[in-house]
Amino acid sequence: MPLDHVVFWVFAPISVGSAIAMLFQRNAVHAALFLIVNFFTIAVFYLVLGASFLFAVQIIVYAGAIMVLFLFVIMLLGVDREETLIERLRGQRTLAIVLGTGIALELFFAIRAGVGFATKAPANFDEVVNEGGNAVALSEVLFRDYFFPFEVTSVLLIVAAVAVMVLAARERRAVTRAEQAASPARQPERVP
Amino acid sequence: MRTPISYFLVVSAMLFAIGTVGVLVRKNALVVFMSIELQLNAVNLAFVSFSRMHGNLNGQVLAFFSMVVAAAEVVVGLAIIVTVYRRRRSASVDDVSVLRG
Amino acid sequence: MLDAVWVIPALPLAGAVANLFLGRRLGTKAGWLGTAAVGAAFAVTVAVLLDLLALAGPERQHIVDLYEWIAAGDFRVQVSFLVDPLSMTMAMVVTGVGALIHLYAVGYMEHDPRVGRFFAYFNLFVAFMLVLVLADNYLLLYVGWEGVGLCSYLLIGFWFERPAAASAAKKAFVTTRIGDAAMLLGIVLVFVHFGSLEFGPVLGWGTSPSTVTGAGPSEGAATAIALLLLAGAVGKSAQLPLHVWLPDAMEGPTPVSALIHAATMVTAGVYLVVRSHALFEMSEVALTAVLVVGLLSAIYAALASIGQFDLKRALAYSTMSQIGFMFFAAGMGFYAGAMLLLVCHAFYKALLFLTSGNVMHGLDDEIDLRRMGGLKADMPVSATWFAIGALSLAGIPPLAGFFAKDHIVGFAYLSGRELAWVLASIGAFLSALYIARPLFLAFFGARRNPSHAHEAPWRMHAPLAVLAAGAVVSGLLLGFRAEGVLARFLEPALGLAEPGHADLSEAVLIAISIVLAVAAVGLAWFVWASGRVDWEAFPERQPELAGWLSNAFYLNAFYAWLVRAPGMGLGRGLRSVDDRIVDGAVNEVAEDVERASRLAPVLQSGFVRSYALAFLLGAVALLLFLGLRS
Amino acid sequence: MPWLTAVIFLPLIGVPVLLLWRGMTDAQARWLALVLMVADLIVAFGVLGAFDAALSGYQLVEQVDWVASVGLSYLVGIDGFSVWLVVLTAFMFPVGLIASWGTTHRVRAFMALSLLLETVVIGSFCALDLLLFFVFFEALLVPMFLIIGVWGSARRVYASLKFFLYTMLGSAFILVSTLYLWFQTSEQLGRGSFDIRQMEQLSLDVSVQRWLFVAFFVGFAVKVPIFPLHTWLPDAHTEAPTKGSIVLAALLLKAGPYGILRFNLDLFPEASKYFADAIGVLAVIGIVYGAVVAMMQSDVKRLVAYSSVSHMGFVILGIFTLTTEGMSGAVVQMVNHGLSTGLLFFAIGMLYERTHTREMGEMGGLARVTPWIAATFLVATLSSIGLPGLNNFVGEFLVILGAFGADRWLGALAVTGVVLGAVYMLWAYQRTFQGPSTERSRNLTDMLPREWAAVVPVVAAMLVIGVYPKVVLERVNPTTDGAVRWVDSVEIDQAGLPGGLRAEVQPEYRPPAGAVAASGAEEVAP
Amino acid sequence: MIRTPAVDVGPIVPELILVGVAVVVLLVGVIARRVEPLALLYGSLAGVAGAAAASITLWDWDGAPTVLAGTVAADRFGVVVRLIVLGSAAIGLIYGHHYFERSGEGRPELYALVLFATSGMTLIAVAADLILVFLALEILSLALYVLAGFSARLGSVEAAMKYFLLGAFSSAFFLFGVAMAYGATGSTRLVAISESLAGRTSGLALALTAMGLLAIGFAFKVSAVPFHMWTPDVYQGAPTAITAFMSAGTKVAAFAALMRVFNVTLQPLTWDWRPLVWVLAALSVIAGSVLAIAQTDIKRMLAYSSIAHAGFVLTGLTAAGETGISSALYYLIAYSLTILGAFGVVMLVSARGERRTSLASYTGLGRRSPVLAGLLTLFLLSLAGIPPTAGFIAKVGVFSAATEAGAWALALIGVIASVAAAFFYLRVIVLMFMREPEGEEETDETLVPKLVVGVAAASVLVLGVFPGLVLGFLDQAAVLRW
Repeated sequence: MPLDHVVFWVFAPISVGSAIAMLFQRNAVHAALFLIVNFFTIAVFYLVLGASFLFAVQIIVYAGAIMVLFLFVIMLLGVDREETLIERLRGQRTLAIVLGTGIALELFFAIRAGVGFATKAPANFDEVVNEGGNAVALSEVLFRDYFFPFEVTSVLLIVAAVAVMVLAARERRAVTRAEQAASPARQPERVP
Repeated sequence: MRTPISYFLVVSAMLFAIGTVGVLVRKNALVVFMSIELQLNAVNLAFVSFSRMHGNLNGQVLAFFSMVVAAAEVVVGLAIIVTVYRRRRSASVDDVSVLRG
Repeated sequence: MLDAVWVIPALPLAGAVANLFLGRRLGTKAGWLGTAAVGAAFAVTVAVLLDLLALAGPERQHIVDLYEWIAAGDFRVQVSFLVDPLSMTMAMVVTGVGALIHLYAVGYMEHDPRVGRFFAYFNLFVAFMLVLVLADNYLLLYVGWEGVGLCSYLLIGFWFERPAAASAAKKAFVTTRIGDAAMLLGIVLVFVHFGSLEFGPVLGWGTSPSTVTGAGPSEGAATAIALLLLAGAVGKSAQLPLHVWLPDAMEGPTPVSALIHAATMVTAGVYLVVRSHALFEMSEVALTAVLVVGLLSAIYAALASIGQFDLKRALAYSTMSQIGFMFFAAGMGFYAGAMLLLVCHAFYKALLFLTSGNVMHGLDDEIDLRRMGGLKADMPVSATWFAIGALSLAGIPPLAGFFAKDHIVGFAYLSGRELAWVLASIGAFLSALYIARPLFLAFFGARRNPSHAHEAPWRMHAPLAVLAAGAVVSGLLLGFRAEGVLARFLEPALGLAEPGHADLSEAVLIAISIVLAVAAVGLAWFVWASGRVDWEAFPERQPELAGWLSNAFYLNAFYAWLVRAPGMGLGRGLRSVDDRIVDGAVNEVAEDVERASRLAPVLQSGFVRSYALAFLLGAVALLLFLGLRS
Repeated sequence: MPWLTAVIFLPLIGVPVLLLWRGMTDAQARWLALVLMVADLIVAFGVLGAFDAALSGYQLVEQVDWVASVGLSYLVGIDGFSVWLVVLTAFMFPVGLIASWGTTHRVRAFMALSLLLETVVIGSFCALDLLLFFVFFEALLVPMFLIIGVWGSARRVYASLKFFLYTMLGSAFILVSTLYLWFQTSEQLGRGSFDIRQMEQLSLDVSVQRWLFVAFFVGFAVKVPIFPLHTWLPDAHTEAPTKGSIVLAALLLKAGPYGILRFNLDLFPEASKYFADAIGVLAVIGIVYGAVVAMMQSDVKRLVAYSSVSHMGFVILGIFTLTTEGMSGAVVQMVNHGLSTGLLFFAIGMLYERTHTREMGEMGGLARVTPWIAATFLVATLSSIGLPGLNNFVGEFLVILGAFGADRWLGALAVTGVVLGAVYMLWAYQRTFQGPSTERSRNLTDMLPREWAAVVPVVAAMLVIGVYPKVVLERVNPTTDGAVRWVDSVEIDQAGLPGGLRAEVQPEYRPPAGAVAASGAEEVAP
Repeated sequence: MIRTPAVDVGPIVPELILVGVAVVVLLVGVIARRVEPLALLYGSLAGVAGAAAASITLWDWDGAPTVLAGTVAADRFGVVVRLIVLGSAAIGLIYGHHYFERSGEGRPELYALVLFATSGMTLIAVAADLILVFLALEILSLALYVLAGFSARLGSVEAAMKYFLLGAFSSAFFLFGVAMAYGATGSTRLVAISESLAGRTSGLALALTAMGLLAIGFAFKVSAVPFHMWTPDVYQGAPTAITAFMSAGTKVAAFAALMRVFNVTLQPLTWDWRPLVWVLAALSVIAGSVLAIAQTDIKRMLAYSSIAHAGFVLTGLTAAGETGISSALYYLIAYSLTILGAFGVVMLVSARGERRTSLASYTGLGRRSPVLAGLLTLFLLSLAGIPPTAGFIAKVGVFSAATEAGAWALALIGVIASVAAAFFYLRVIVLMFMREPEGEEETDETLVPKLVVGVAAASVLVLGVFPGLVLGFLDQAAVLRW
């Protein structure tokens, strides 16, 4: 039994399980923790697939920064508030699950038809593609083929920053002024 | 490695589906948002798997981009959620429904 | 001069226009203006007639084309007038009698505030009537035909404040319209079959370039055409079964009744039949129909007339009866006889109506025979006029009516129609009876009206005198014998009707009819004037019979029952269909759309997660669709 | 001299002035509008003068590329079908304006809309480019909608919306078919075009042709309106202000039959022939139905509205007799109906201004108080019941003649409409003007000078057409001859015949060659 | 050592200008706190103008069809779309300035964010690489999320949140689509993908899935049924000025990307995506037209109508290739002008804080403010597609394109639906002119925005009467170079 098989069969269940488990957590903190677990497993997959750089990024950026940010906000909004799992919208859950499985199946069949379960990846990935190390090779591609998108991401980040500035640093008075200006959302009336 | 690529793809598909379900069933905006993050990660996994399949690194680059996007989205998203929370004292997506019809 | 024939209708038309717009200012002078117009028309007619007589018999036919009226495809119709003995005869009657009645009306209407309008309409009527009789094609004839209908409508409803008058007017128009519609169809058929509407090509004298089917119509087609035209004639001439409007038409001023509903318009039907005799002769059925209609109407109307106590209604039915005789004659192919009766009838019936106008005048609009009587004391002159008219109608020789009617009745026998002859004789007897009745009721016997009647002014007697003269002599002059002056004059247009031979000699026939007439008058005197019969109690004693007579056998009520209720029902039905179903469907669709739009609040619940659900639903469906394609 | 452009756009000049010049007084607005309309009438007579009666083809054609890339062009021209409608439009608009002279509510806007309306109406009668026509045809809705909706009476909003949506729904089909035809032109003739002279050249599959015919027909049928698509009409007529009613009755209703004449017959001759009988039946139903329902109305405007349904039935019947007589009759009848119904609404408007009611029950005896109004109404009535000597008779007679040629029974049934017409119109006259006067109908003023000014020309026109219809007919006949021969030139495709409609469509009675040649129709598309 | 490719920035100068100006405005605004907002507005407008000028110069670009390592396409299509977007941006800026100065919530970031969003929109129009499409999409989305929540009103915030959650959700799908496309072909360059798909008969499963997922992403952005649910809420909740901007800009941008992706990348799959578009179009047209009838808030009503209009554009796109594209482009121009104008009027009528956006508040507007009422009428008629407005020509265009593509049934559906739609447009007109105003409510009669609306109205008319002015350019723009 080759190693990658073992790795896959060990981590795949964990990955999926943690994802599912996340759905059933009444407490947001727990959900976040399960998500982190899931991210770790994905990182492992990256490693198996020969994306060592992304493995690192996944752990540092995702599991690290992003999830911490999440947890921070959760704290901000109050750790102990437990979400009621009673569904107010009729049929929402069943439909959600049905459709969820539906999309899963559709993707599954697409993969089966498009890729098939026989195809093995080219063996010499690390030697040929990742020659000189994954990071270097990656940067090659990134700065040759995708340098413009890379530049564009900068704009994206600025926008994000500005967005946060706007949303977070909104002065109270603006809020209050907008308050008394605010109108009732809609008043029904008869029109011809 | 001998694990067929499609295994990973299937996993990513499952994660994606789970993410969608999460968006649909969870009321806490934060958890909903986490589910979306889960979807994005599923996509990333798909990217990486495909890149392995095609034997070029574009896929990994794309995954990298999507991480950037995810990060940016997280920042904005959390900010919005916080704003809503400030106004409503609740992070439940069901509580915000002034607009309807 | 012949080419100036168009002047004849033009003059009264001008008078009409003048009166219409200047009527207010002219006041009573309007009457004179109108009379002058018609008088002038009469003068011109005479002139034209003289020119016509100047021609030799066969050439007595002159067509005056004015201009092309309607033309589309290969349909062409001219505005053209025809001068021939027949049209001239009619024109003479119309203008002559018309002028007299106008003159009478001057006095009769002088106190009416709308005298101007009255004479406008009155002139207009004459104009249209002249168009009718002078027209050289069916469509132009139809113009006159409808025109006189319109004027009759206007004049019957002249006192429109009276609901009765208004309704009567409408009834008259609509009823005749039914006939007219049929007639229009007939005209269309004529064109379809002859490719022309001019009398020439259609009636077989002369030819027209635009004839499509030289062969002429089949028997069936001819029958159809003839019957349709007959329907028109029947409507206009108040024959069975379209007669119901005539009695009501008496709501109009008396001169109107005299001119339109006695002397001229109602005889237009006769004119039409006589004019298109060639068409009718193409089909046995049609001629017989004419005959039957005429005979039945004659007898029916005679009986009805006996039942009336309203003087004018009685006269109206008598008119109908007389015209019945004319149709009868025409139906036998005895056109000259019909025309003779038409002319004479114009005289004495106009005379009778106008005299009754005098009576009404005298008794301030009293019209009920039961409240007259013994009037000869108060208004001797009028009494004389009425007597002359009545006796003439009754057929007492040597008055006009005698000759006219006698020829017809006799012709029935001589042409071997015994049954018809018997019936006609009965009709003759009855007519003598019904016309003698008002004479005695009104002027003889006990006076039943307290108020003293006053005689009419001379101005109103002058025309009566002339008419009376006509009523006396016209028969002698024009129709002493069946092939009399008029007959021979009309020959080019109508040909001569030669009666077959029969076992009874003419003398006997004459004797019979004289006896009948005298007997009838005598009977009338006995019943209504001798005072020995309590005729006023008759209705009590014989309610049914009296009812049948006075209500003209309830035909009117029958029509009402037949038409009004179902018509109204249909109308209401369709209206509700229109509102509920046709329009309902439209509104229904609109409402359905709006109802559908009410889904919006349901779908747009405002919950993000249901939005996401919809999103996912779409996504899954979409991917499924594609998955199935691949 | 670009006659048509002039006659179309002359009224438009006033619109910006009226809309933008705030300080304008009502009187000025009225006079400005009137002057422009009268000027336009003069131009219209110029058009009449420039029109060559002998020709059957399009005349005074003007063509300017509008959107060259799709073959859309500003292409106007007239023939016997449209020339009189143009004149009629220019003629009836001033009349309508005078009818609503007394309006005091937003006069500037009213006048502006009226002028705009005149432009689009005339435009739709002149357009030879299918899309251009559609533009006018559709644009016509807006001003009418506003006129009804803003200046109308009680239920005006409902009426105006119904009018707009109903008609728009109808034209929806026209639009799609138009686009299909355009596509066909680009397929068959190489470059797409909306020019109907191009579209005539198309060779369309029989079934397609029939479908398109139906689509166009439905679109126009709503506008005519043909039973059972008529129910917007009574509401619109009734609620509209007098001017609105006049324009609606006299002109807008003509857009429908005109469209049928111009497009259905021209583009789908085979289908026209194929459907002729069915439509004839529909028309006759409309004639009788409209008359009967009219009889039951107590609101005089509604009554006239339904009478329009009946009369337009005659027009449609005439068209689909596919005989020169019938078609010419139909065209004349369009003009006649415009005049007589216009005059009727004018008279009713005069009454409404005075009595403030449309209920005949509340009027009565008016002939005593206002004899001249009564006379006006009576003349209009007589005209509309087809009294010979007045205009309508000419048209009706020709239509019946043609109908007889096509199918006896249709003709016979159509005639019943004449009788019924007499019944309801005279009854209306009686209820309104005769009998004892009611308290509403006391001391009213009779016709005013301005009203005289409007009535006299109309009556004169009616008399002229009635007595000397040649004026109209001789300009119409060549075109109708052309159209009839064009439709005759194709044979009905028996193969594609589903059951139901009777097989033989050839009318029994046809104009002989001589007659047609006489009225020389040169230009007939192959 | 990395071999960097030739960097030819020419074709992205407009974006560079936009971003640059945005940054400058941002810094100025943030650093110099007391800066006059009007100055910022002028600055931003100048930037937009510059970008417009730059893109016009690109009309005659004769360089390589794609630059920057094939991630950016330089063609006339891009130029036209850019111009439309920039036009909307300019109007949006003016509206925004006016709106937020009026409500006292004005902040320098506003201009920066609008400019960033604009840059995203313009970039998406020229993006020749799926990931770039995605990034641009995210840029404009993030900016718009914030702009939607720019006002502190509850509705505004809620709109932001709904928009954000669903937007993120949809972009996940879109991204998966990118992944699938990459999986199917091993590249994300539009051209490369289509080349590798061309002639391929089997193994299209991934490609089809990719197409589906991408379609979903776009459908969400253009708010086509059933991915439209966010639209009414967001349009209603967002500050009217922003609503105007995004209703025009986003649609244009998203449609531009959609056209490029479907007509270039998925061109080999045309026969598969045609029916897809057909269905989406039909659904959107019907649902949008019908559901709008029940609305009582004009912003919501316009939102639904914008859904219907998305359907109409899709109708045009059923005709693959040039006819479809040019008709769609014309429709987008007409639509943007009209909807911007309409929302402009709504903004002016609704006064401070969106107090009067209910239809009821339009009663008798024709009396209170004839000019605004008249303008709104014109826009509504254009939306209803009544000649002689641009809306009419636009509808004719898309319908004829559809008919040409054999989708005449769709055209029929569209035409009939537009009758239903006409009903609610007319209803507003009825309210404005056929009802008397109850109570004197003042309307915002500020000159500048009114002027802008007037210009929009004028161009709606001009384009309606002389569509030839632009059609020629559009036909050239419809040719996608690759």
